[in-house]
Amino acid sequence: MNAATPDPAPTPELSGTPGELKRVLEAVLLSAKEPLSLGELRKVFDNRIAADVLRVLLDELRAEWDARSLELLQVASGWRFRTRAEFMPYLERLNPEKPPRYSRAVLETLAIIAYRQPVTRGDIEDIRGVTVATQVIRVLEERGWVDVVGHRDTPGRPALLATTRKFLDDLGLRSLAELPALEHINPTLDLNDADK
Amino acid sequence: MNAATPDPAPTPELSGTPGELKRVLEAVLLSAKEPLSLGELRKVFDNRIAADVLRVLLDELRAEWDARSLELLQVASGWRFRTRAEFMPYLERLNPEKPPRYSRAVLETLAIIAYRQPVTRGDIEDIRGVTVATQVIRVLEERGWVDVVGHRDTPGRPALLATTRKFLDDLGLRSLAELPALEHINPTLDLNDADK
Amino acid sequence: MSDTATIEAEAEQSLDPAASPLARIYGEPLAQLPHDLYIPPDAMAVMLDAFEGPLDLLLYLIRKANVNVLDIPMAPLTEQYLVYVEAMRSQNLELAADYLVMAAMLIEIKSRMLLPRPKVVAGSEAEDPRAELVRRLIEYEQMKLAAHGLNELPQAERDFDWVEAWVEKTLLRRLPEVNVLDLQNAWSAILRQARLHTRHLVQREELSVREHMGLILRHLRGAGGFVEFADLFDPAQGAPVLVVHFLALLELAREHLLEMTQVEAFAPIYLRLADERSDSRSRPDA
Repeated sequence: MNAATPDPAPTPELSGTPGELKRVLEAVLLSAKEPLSLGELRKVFDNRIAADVLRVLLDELRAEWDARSLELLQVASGWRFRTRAEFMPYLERLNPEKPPRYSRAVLETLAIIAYRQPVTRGDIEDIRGVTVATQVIRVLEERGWVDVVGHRDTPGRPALLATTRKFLDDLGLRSLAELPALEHINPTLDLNDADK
Repeated sequence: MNAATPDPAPTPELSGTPGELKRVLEAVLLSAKEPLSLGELRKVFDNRIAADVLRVLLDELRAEWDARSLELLQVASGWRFRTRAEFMPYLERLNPEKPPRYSRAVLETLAIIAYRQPVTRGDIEDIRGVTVATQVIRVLEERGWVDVVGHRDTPGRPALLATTRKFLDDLGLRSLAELPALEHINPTLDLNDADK
Repeated sequence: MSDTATIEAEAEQSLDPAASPLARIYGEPLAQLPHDLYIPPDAMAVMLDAFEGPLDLLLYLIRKANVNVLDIPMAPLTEQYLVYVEAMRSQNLELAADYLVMAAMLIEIKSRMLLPRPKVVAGSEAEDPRAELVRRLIEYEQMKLAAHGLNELPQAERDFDWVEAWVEKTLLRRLPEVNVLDLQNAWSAILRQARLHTRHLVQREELSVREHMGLILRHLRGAGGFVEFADLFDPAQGAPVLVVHFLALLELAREHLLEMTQVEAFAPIYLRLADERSDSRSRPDA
């Protein structure tokens, strides 16, 4: 004999079928502003779904989207949907201003920070053999890819720079270990080319 | 590792099948931060798709998402995907906000109806010593916690209010007998019971 | 192949841009660099952009000459390097500073190599004056390639966008939560208030009677406001419940909320909602 009022927030069904659980995961992942960690996703289900079950569901959800416009990606801070690269040209027509393309100075600085972190500006200058303009580091900091993680205990206490979680996320990486392997520089340069 | 895409903008295929065009629309709409007007969506295809064709594709896309986690919505400024209301409680768990509180008037009215039911509004006013606003009772009725179970045969035939089964369910009670006994609140009011 | 003649011959060969596979290492601008020792002023802007510093320039020269980085011919390298630096210096003194430091380093290495090697302790190797330079060149080249590799990775906003569907907060109607404690507190507030106005006597009543009063009223309403007495009772509920139910019935009658009628002794007793009387026309005859 309950009063018939529209129930605005039904208690979510947690004994749902895998299909229902995946719809919930999909809804949450498609709406999130940030990648969601496994822990956060468990919170969505009141921690009543085990992490390994969730991982299986996520893998299945990823497979469901295989042939579609988005892909479910696992990055450093968790899971998030992104558009596939092939759709970028269409998206760019809506936002004609080109995304930042970084200069070699910025890219080399980023590479040194990524592969040799934590480093000081002096370390970067030693490796590159040139002064590093403040602007170069500021570009990386403003993008949220690099930040100061401490100070080296030497005169001047220079700031130690390292890459952030957002850097990994934005490059679609789960950890620094997934960075492209450093090339082994063969001291005898390009002998093959020379033979030609 | 993902393949690099050095070629940033291959000319998109515009003689695509309706299915391909819908995938593009989907990708664009899902990553857009704002609703996209028909004009903007045409720009995505270099204005080479007629507005009415686009409208048909959008309707089809909306139908494809009918049973899914998001809904494609046409709002004043255009089209956009929105998370379905039924998934909101899950999202809410990620960023829980402080739940709102009922006013003292609502809580006291509810307490009187619960402990003294069935009661008329006049009874409630007698007990609280103040007028009870219609709004207060309506809040409880809309919540489905209180309803009219009859009318007292006195002048004006005032409605008799009682709590509903939903009220018991929502408070996790099996029956009204499980409400805290009043003597626990103020033992001096009923010494006999308190002695028990 | 590391003698002076070779490095210069290689440099000459690379005059022809089409024949030089090395040009692609540095991307487009370098293909247009003049390869003779005279660098026209307007080419300087291109060159300044082309090199990321003295190590980059050195790497270019070494690669162009196709020599082993471990066996750098210091004399021709230094000479070529200085030509470039001289050209740059005429354009941009400030930038040349880093290059001048490197020039000094090269000259120092070159001169050390001309000197007789100092006697070394048996068993340990003599330090090649070029060792530090080689180490830096290798490390720099490694980072240069790493930068290229990073740039090839798909990048948010450049190669893909994150998906973020619109979440309309207002779709979620948040309702206040109430628990038993809230009711208890509200009730004790009422009691405190009531004691201030002693006119109102608030006392404990048997809850279950009150509950059953509601149940009976609901039952009657559901049945159209009119039921037979016996229908109200379900013996399966047990004696205590039946007693409470009966008490509730009496209480309802006492409060004139319902009427009981019986035509004669032992005839069925009927219960009627008191407030249904005025609507009796609309009720089907019982």
